[in-house]
Amino acid sequence: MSRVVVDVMLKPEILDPQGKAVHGAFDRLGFDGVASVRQGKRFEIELTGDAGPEAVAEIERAASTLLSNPVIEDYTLHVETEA
Amino acid sequence: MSRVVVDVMLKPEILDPQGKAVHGAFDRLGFDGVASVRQGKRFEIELTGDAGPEAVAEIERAASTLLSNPVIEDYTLHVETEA
Amino acid sequence: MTTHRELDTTDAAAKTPDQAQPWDELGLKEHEYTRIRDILGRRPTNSELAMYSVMWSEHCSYKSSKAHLRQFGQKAPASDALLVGMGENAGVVDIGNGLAVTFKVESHNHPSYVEPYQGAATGVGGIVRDILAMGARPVAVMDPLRFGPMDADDTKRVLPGVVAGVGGYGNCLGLPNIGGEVVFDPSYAANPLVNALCVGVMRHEDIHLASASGVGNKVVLFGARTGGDGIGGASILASESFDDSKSSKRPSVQVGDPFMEKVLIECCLELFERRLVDGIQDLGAAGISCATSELASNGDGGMHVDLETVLLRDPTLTPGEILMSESQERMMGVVTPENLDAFLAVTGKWDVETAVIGEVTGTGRLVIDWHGETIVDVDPRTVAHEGPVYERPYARPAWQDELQAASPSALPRPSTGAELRDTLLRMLASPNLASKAWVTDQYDRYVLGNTVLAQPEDAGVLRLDESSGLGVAVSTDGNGRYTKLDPYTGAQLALAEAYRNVATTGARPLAVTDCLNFGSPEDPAVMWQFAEAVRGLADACQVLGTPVTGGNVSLYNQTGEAAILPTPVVGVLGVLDDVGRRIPQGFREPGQVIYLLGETGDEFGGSEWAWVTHGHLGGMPPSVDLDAERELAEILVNASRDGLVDAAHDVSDGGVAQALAEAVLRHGTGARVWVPDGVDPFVFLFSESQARAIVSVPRSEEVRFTDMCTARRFGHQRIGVVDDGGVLDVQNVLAVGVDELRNAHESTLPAVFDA
Amino acid sequence: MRIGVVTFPGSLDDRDAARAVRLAGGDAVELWHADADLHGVDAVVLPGGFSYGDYLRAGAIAGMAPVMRAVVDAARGGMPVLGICNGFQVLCETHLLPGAMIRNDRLRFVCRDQPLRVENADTAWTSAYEPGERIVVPLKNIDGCYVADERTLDQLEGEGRVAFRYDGHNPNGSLRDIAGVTNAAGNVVGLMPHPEHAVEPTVGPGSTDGLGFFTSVLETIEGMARA
Ligand SMILES: Nc1ncnc2c1ncn2[C@@H]1O[C@H](COP(=O)(O)OP(=O)(O)O)[C@@H](O)[C@H]1O
Ligand SMILES: [Mg+2]
Repeated sequence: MSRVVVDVMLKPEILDPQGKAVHGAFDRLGFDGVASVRQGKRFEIELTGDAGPEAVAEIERAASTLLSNPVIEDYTLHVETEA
Repeated sequence: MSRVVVDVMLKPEILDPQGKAVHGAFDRLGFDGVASVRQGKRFEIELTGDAGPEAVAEIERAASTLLSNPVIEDYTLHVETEA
Repeated sequence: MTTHRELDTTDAAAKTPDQAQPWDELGLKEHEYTRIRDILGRRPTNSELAMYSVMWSEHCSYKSSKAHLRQFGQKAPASDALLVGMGENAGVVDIGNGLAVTFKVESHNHPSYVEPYQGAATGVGGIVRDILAMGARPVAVMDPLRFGPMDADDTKRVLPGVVAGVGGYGNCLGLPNIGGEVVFDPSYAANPLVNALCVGVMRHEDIHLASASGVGNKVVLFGARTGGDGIGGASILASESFDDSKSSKRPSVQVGDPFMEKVLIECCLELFERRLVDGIQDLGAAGISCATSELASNGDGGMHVDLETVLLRDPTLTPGEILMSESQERMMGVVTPENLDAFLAVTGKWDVETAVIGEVTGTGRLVIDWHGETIVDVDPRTVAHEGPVYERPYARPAWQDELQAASPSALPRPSTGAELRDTLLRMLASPNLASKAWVTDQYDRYVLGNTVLAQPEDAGVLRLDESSGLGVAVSTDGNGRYTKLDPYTGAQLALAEAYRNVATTGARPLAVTDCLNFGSPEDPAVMWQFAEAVRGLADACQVLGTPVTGGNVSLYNQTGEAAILPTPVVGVLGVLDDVGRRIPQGFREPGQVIYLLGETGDEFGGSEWAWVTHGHLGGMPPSVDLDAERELAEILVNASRDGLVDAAHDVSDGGVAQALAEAVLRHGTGARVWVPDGVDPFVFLFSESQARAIVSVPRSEEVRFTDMCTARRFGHQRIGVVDDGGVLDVQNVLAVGVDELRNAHESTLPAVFDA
Repeated sequence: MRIGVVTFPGSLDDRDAARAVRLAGGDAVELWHADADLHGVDAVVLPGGFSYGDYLRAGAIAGMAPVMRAVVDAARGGMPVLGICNGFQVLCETHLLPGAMIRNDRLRFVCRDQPLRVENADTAWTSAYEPGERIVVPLKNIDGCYVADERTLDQLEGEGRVAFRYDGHNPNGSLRDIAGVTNAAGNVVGLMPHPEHAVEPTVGPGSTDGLGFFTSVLETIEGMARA
């Protein structure tokens, strides 16, 4: 078993109402010192086998079509190694 | 400016309909080899100043009260260093 | 290569008359560019060029359609209900008790194809702001939709996204969705139609208009901050720097924030109530360019704007981009200096960011400065109202005769009971006639607590006054197949159906809005369809006494040479003095008598039957009889007022069979029906003759009801009885149990979209 | 009797809740999220909607509003509080009620006329019903799947604190078909469906099954005043 993590964030130029709302909540709680907040998605994908090159390529393909919407989102992918 | 990232995931014992749906979509696309998928949230928090211990402690407090709901979610936090 | 340019000011423009400008990339024709130079007496600055190019685009200037749309005004029937007519953000109709209603339908077709969720969401957001800008509280939305074939892969991408977007935005805004359409046809593949309608209500004295008057009054921009949204193509044109890497970062997709819009609505309503705003305009296409030029040209003076005071989400935006940005959830207001503090207190209460960006002047010019240097100095009328008007050539296409000659009369028809039964079930399950609950269950139809009828009823009905029960009914319809066969008739049929749907609930039809979705106006055949449809609609509105109060045109819906079916979507609004008297569509009471109102002919051109069973489209659409529509409406309205009928359902696509099945399914009752003597069962069940409805009449009212029909010489046939047997039984022809009907009707969309 | 209805930015069904209060015979009092004062009300309704757009988590940001500090204190002191839909989510976020709501199992918004079974007719908001009574009220949400850990669920069942269950079709995947719960004292009740939309015969689904919530609380308050 191994784990691939895909992080999906809105492209920087796209409005992120959620991040904006969270930023507002920080302010209301009196946490200052925050310049901006962006909220995205995190997918933790457990593979039945090893995260070999083919498996990663498959996940990569899914990340760019299924997990993210390339019109408004970017993704990054990494293989998680046991701590 | 520095960045703190907070990842929030549903606790393992809580069902995750979104992760389940993604898993199902993997299957339909013919990506086998996926054992499970969990979907969570990723917050990218830009600080106006340094990610010093106090700032991080503040974010940590927010992560455990605001950004996650301890009834159903766990979080992890890390300071991102420039690549 | 990066070439940063100096800020292009009016001074610079005067000094460099020969500087090349990318007018063609901006979509302008050479003669249009020349005209801009003539108007200004110099070359435009880059900002001015961007502004003219967007405001003179088809989308904003209606340059291809204007010449035809004038008929809506010229032929408008006299109506004392119309308080504000065409030309404003939306028309306003008097419904009595000091209340007025405003409603309008608009398209967001192309953006919804590119990004279905956000495209549809921002489509809803945009039309809601139009209604809000009239001074009204938005109270409901509707969404007429068209998609490619139901099971096409691309439809499986587009439809769920569009539906989630309409719902995601409208639900979060707290506006009930009270109706719409879902139609599938191959011509809409790659060209889905996402139209959105909003209804608003206000007191007469609250009507606001988009004009900036009163020298010294402040111009304020409030709501969301301005970002790079929707600049897209225009960014090349609008940008001061032709830096590829940068302009590629300007998203052509706009992202909506319904929460911001909800807050903006409540904030605006409080501003209206406290009389703190004089003129108001929403920001839609062409953003600040459009809002400033329209407000200024509708006012009595000019306007000066300091563009650097606009609050930005992205500090790297250039002045040209700020002018063009289509960031959502923004409004522009004109406020007297005395009211400014109170105005800011209200926006502050709602956490709505506000900037004073300029003021009304007496110069008659729209002047926009950037850090003290003038980048725009124009007569606002030349931007907003005096764009080009084209008399585009149009011609009846050569293939039209052939299409009309391909009559469906030669198609094999079902004749035995088993064949007819099979046909009924097959049609009930076909994509266009199947239940749309998969879609509508994703929409909140109850919020605001005034929804009297919503899907799957013939029209959405809203209560607007709790004490008197005064309310309105709205329906949208449009049949692209009919319109393709005969555009003049097709547009009239769209109106007739919406009008009939409204009357079926017991409401008196009052006014019309329309969204005209067509292919490229540069194709003379398409332009002919458009011209014919407008002529048909204007003529029919005259006969029915329902003026067009506003609407929208969407052209260039085509892929290569292939245009969509010409699709005029017509919305009709009617009034009910007491919503307690509304007539729902479902049979409820066993023992009531079923009447078919109107005349049934052998009419199958463009019918659902020909399409579903033979994939056939040809012949002539059903004939229109507007006098009969009017008579039928009066009968239904009187029947509602006098409590003569308990249920009514209009007969349209799929004919009497479909109408009966839907009326039985609503409450799972049953009906025993007989085919009138001398009528062919197939024609009785499936013909799409117009000006018809089925009603269920309590026995105690039967005589009064038939007397009324007789007195009006309107065809009425007793065709059956409601029962609770759980079967739709067309005697000696076919019988189907409610469960089987329901299964056929309700499984189709889930089978495709839940797979 | 004065029933407060809180408006948060993004509340949608606040006017509807106030109408239901009036139809039941109470006085509806508007409460503003930024005002920590409850203005002497006898009970509070947290209405449905998408407070703060439901961004972050449904009800999370509203849970931090100044008015909620006052509501939490008053609820602990026994004041009747009803959370409808988004209001239920706020009650869970502020831990007045156990559990949490996540995305519906089908991941879509769902609007339907929903049959419910009243499991506990002894709360401040349900005394007008019979135990086991079946009522139909609208349901409309996207984050309506009720979850809690097994121990909490067992405890809720054991203590009779499941106030409502979905009858027949479970529309959102809620564990054990739970549609609403109550606190141990029975003064704080939350549910996903919308009783305030089923109070008049001509609007909404046409049932008046939801009116009992509001008549119940008026009776409860009267009883508290007599006591
Ligand atoms: N996209 C939609 N949004 C909301 N309501 C819809 C939508 N599509 C269809 N409906 C509703 O479903 C019902 C049936 O639609 P339809 O068969 O097209 O009605 P009709 O034939 O009477 O125009 C109507 O109440 C209609 O308003
Ligand atoms: Mg109809």
